[in-house]
Amino acid sequence: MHPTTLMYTSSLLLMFAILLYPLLVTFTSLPLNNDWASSHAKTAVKTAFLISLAPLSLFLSSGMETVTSSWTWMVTTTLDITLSFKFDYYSIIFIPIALYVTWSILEFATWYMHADPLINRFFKYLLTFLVAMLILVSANNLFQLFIGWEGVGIMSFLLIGWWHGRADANTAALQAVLYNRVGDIGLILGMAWLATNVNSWDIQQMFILSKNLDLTLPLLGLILAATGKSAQFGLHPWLPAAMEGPTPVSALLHSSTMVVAGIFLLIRLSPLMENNQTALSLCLCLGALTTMFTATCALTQNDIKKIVAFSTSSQLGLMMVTIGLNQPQLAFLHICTHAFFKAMLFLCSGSVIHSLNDEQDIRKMGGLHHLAPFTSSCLTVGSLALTGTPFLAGFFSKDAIIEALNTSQVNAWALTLTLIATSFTAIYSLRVIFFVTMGTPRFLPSSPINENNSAVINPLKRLAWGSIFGGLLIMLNTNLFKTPVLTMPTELKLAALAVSILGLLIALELATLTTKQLKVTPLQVSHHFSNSLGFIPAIIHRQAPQLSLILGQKIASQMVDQTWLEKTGPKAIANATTPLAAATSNIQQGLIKTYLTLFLITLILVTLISVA
Amino acid sequence: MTPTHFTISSAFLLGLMGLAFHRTHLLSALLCLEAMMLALFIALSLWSLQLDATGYSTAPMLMLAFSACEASAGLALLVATARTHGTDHLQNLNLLQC
Amino acid sequence: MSSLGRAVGLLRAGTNALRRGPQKTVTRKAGGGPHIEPQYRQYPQVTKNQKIQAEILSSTMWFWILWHFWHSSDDVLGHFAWPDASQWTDEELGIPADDEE
Amino acid sequence: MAGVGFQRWVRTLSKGKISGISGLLPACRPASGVSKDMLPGAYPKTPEEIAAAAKKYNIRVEDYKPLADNGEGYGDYPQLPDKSQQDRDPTYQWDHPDLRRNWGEPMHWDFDMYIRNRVDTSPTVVPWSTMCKQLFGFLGFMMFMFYLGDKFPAYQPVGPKQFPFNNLHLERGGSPDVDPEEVKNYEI
Amino acid sequence: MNPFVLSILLLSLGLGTTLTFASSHWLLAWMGLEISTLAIIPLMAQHHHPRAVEATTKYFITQAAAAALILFASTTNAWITGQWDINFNLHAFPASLLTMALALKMGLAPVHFWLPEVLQGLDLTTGLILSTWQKLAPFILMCQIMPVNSSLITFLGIASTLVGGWGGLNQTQLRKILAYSSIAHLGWMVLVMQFNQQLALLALVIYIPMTFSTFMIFKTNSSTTMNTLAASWAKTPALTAITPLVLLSLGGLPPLSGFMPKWMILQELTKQDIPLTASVAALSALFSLYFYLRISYAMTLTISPNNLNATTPWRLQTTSSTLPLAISTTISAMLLPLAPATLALLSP
Amino acid sequence: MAYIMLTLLIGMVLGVISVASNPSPYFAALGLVLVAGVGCGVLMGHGGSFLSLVLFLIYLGGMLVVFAYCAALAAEPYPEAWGEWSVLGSVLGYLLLVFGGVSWFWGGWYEGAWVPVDELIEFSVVAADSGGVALMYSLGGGLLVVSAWVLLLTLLVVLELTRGLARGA
Repeated sequence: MHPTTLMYTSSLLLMFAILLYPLLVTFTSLPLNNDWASSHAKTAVKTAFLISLAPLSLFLSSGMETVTSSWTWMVTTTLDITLSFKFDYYSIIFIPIALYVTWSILEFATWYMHADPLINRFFKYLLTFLVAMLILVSANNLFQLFIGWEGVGIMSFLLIGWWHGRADANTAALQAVLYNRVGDIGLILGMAWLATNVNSWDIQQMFILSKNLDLTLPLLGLILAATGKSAQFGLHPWLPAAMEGPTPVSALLHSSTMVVAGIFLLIRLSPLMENNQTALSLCLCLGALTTMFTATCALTQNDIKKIVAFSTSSQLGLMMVTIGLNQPQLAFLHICTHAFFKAMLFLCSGSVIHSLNDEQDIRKMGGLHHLAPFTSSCLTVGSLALTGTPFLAGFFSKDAIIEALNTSQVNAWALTLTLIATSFTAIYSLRVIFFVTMGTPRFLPSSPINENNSAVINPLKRLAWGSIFGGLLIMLNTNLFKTPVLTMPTELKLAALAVSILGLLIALELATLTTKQLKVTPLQVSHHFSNSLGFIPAIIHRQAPQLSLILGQKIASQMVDQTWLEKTGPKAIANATTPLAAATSNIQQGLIKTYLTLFLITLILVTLISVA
Repeated sequence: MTPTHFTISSAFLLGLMGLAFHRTHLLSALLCLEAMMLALFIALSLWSLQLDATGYSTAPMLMLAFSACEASAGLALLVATARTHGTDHLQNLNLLQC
Repeated sequence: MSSLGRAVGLLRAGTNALRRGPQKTVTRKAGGGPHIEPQYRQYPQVTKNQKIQAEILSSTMWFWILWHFWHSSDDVLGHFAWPDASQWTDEELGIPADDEE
Repeated sequence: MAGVGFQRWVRTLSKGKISGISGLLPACRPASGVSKDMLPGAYPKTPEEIAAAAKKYNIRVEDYKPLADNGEGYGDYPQLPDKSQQDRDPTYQWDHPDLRRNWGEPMHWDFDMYIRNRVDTSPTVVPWSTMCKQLFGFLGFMMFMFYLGDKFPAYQPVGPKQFPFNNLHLERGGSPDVDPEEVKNYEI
Repeated sequence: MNPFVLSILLLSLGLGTTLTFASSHWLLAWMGLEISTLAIIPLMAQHHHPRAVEATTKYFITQAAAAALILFASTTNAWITGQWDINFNLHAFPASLLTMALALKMGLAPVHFWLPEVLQGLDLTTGLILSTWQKLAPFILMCQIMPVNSSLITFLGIASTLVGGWGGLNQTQLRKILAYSSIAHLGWMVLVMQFNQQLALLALVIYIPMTFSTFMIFKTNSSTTMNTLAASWAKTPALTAITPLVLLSLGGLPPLSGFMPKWMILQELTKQDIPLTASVAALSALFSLYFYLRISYAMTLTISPNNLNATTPWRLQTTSSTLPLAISTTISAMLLPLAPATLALLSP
Repeated sequence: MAYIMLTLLIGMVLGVISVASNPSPYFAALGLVLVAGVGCGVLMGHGGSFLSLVLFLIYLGGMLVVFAYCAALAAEPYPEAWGEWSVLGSVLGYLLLVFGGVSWFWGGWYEGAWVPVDELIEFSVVAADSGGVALMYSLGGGLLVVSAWVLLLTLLVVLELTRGLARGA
């Protein structure tokens, strides 16, 4: 084997080993140290990040395409399943970013969760989640990807329900797991279809063998899977509900890594999709609808975490739009840049929430610019990056996406919705900055505001540098497969910036209206629609269980009880058998005459029948 | 079918029917059984006589001995029944019904 | 006698203390940094360090943005002007003059 | 006939009374388990029966409405509003404040269905019909607009598409006999 | 009973059955049957109890009638064909007569009526002999005459399995239940006998230790009704726990020995392309399973509200030997893994 | 000769009917005597003089005495003879059955043996049956032992069954 390749593979596997080591330590029967979380888990992630820089630099310097390590796992007569890792552009870029973000979040969590008696278990969950995510990212076949997929799903369930004493957290965890299972049906459908028709789960083989097949059905399954995992419209309500989990969980799972798994699946399998116009336009419309709808919902939320969650959902919609544009690399770019600033936004809100004594309502914040300057700065940086301020991280991916959208022949309404969502992004970002950092304090005077802790400052700082410089760094090291349109009319070029600035102005105007008491109450109809998340949870979450429970009751009482148990099944058998059993017993009269008479009658009948 | 064979068969079957259908006394049942055995004796004898199968002439003798044993066992049971149930009426033998 | 009793009492206390080991109240401190108690109706203590770091971060961001605007504003405003094909001359296009044979 | 009459007479006389020794004891019943009187009876038909059933369940006659008699064995059990206990007034002086129930109050037949994790019945900001109208109106509008957007896509062409072989004359179904007009994509 | 007399009687039982096994001549077979009938009569009536005497009388009359009919049928066969050989192909008419007579001797379904009542009147040991050893001779004869009227045999088998199920459903008397279980098992054997006599023999070979252990368990607990069985936990706790296994083995549940014959018989019937018969037989086994389960339930799964004088009689040493019971329960619970070996042993 | 045989056969059927038709044991025993006697005649008619002698001596002389004695044990105050309606009814029923059987086989009768009788019978010193019975003592030793064992067994059986008034009898 070539030495470069060897080093490349071995360092990546070393990274996996280092990540698994703290988990293996927990298998001992000895109780864990109190500082296992920071001494083992965080250090392991940090070391893994540093190790993963080596293959990254090798990759960038030598310009490699793909390295695949493959071991045969199991061989069935028809389908071989291998244990294969694919280290290509996507995974090589994504792994260090995921590790970097996770490192920061874990460090932050040592501060945020330090009062939790089960902090070690919490870190164990996070670490398990991370391993599952890396398996998902580096998988070269669908089976391995499915393992990672389900791993992140179950860890998400456990982590959302971390504070399981609260009914809301339980409900949120249940929602997450149920919506994700709906998506899993799609993934399993796609996998089953591919195993049946293509006879391989290996990604390259699937691409080659499926050239001449109509892939609409499996692609619909995969899109459903991505819809569930990445909270696209229809299966999105779990994402805002998942904010019931601890803030580090929201930062790690529900912004930067797990929720992008659905998009990542479509990116991985984009060669299947690029010739299927139905799937592409479905992705486009779904993404546009998602980004607009969730941005609308974010406008009127008052919970700081919910706003950030909806902004995540909106950005995921934007990534879906990009998939629909058949630009998977741009979507991946957005995943990478988004990871930095979204994780940082969540950490900032975590810091704010912690400082204000677990207060999440932005109406009860304000003035933190003076009291928590570093958090406020980071919040501003993150929001600006999210908005797509030029030359911050978000700009490089977001602007490229919107330019690509502008210059392609696309559904006009999808384009419109995306632009609206972009301007909404500016509005709610400014709203967060305005309510949290500006103005005068509106919180209770006994708040323990304190960000003077290296476990707060350092992660934020790290992510802030990433949010500022990361976009350009990644952009410079990316070779887009599709040449972007380099020339376009100025109005198209400036469209994204223009709508963002427009949104900013509108937001400022609205803020002025409210602050100066010029117009206090919003428009009721639209406010309710936006604030109640489009009434989707209210309608779906009530109607669906009621229908299914009533159906279940009907099945239980009418079909099972009254029809099966009473008329067809056990009772009927009993009713049919009892007379026969009684007859059999009643013939026994205790008289010899009976025996012999019956014997003789049978004998005569048998004789007559056999002779005749 | 010869008239002899018919007679013997009908004698046996009549005995069986008598045993089966209506019996008041256990002794009557035993008598019917004896009638059946008698018919069998005659049948066996006639078979060996007609075929002139010398070796088979033993068979009716053995059969008669066994039927005598059976009859004596039956009579002993009659005695035992009469002692336990006080009568030999078959109607009384109904302690064991379900 | 009383001294003996005292000695026994002392001994017992000592063994108890030995048996219990050093009594240490475990405080969970996450990371380092100055520890600031929660305040009530006081101005929160904002350290100089955190202020400076915040300023550095914000100013870096704005510097980055403005510096890039200055040097590569093309990225935002379009790479080059929309070409006006009618202004192009034949020489620029490499087209020989009509009369040239 | 006389026997039947006598039986009826005895039953009328002893109505509401327990025969035997326990009839002599003060009226009390075991604290555990339900007595025969508390179990659902037959489906009430006459007004008297309805009144008796309402009294049995501690409900006013005008509030009492039995569950549908569809053979599932509900008997005379009352149909109560489909609301969970949690949605009741928390400030009312309930006998069981944690359960928000009064003593002796009948429970909903499906009381275990109407809890927050199953069927949430908490009050909504706007009425149900308005919610449905707005949501489905929104969805319909979006579908319609996507259809329109698909019909009239947005595209800003820089120039007409150019293809070789005389703009793909043969590939576009042109006749090979006809010599196509020479296409020039430039103008000099 | 005098031990000399007892030994003579038991030897004669063995003599009768072995005579029947060994004979190729109908007269000798008949003699063997007569000898074993005669020899068991004093054993049945040894207690001189009215019920015992009554059972003996009933048994005697039915067996004598059946034996006479066997002899009549073989004589008729000799009149028609001139042959006394058992293995020689029979004429259809005497074959039907013989089948019915043997069915009466074994207690197959339409002519089974004597069996529950006779068994009810006996003590458990004699009942055990009656329901195992006494079945052997007619069973072997039936095997030997076998290719006879197929529909008659199938009818006998199906009727036996059904009657065995229905009859036991209503019973609380253990001996009657065992009689019906015996009827049902014989039905299974007869069903497959016309196709594969090795399987019928296998079923018999498995049936005998299962019945042996059941009778012995009941004898150890000295119980003849389900009521008294319910107190067995105080007498023989370990046996109480094992009993359900034996009973379910009788019912034919995997992975117990009793599953083996049922399984193979069903397979054979399916192979012979009579799935309807196989289904009916398999369904009728459910009835039997029901009453075995009921016994298990009453014995093991509940504690009866009986007033027990002492709850620990099991501490007292028993005088009777439990080794045969131990062996037979083991056989009746654990033989299934040896199914191939057992089949190979029985195949010629 | 044929008529005599026919009469004997008819007498045999009638005798069995008289036993089977459920009269009192007295009369049934009488019927059995009739059957046995007629059976002797039938055997004589077929040349089985020794067997008929055995039947006459053992059956009539030995067994029926015991039966008659036992009939006395189970005597009833008003014995039913064949004149009783119930008995007469069953007699008639059985007769009808026999007539039905006769008419079923009517026309299908054939006479005599269906196997050629051994031509060497004239050379025999003793009759076939007595010779055959004598064979039992030479070649049929095993059967003789079995029969003796059965008789011993029967003795024990009878003794065990009837032993002792005190045994719950």
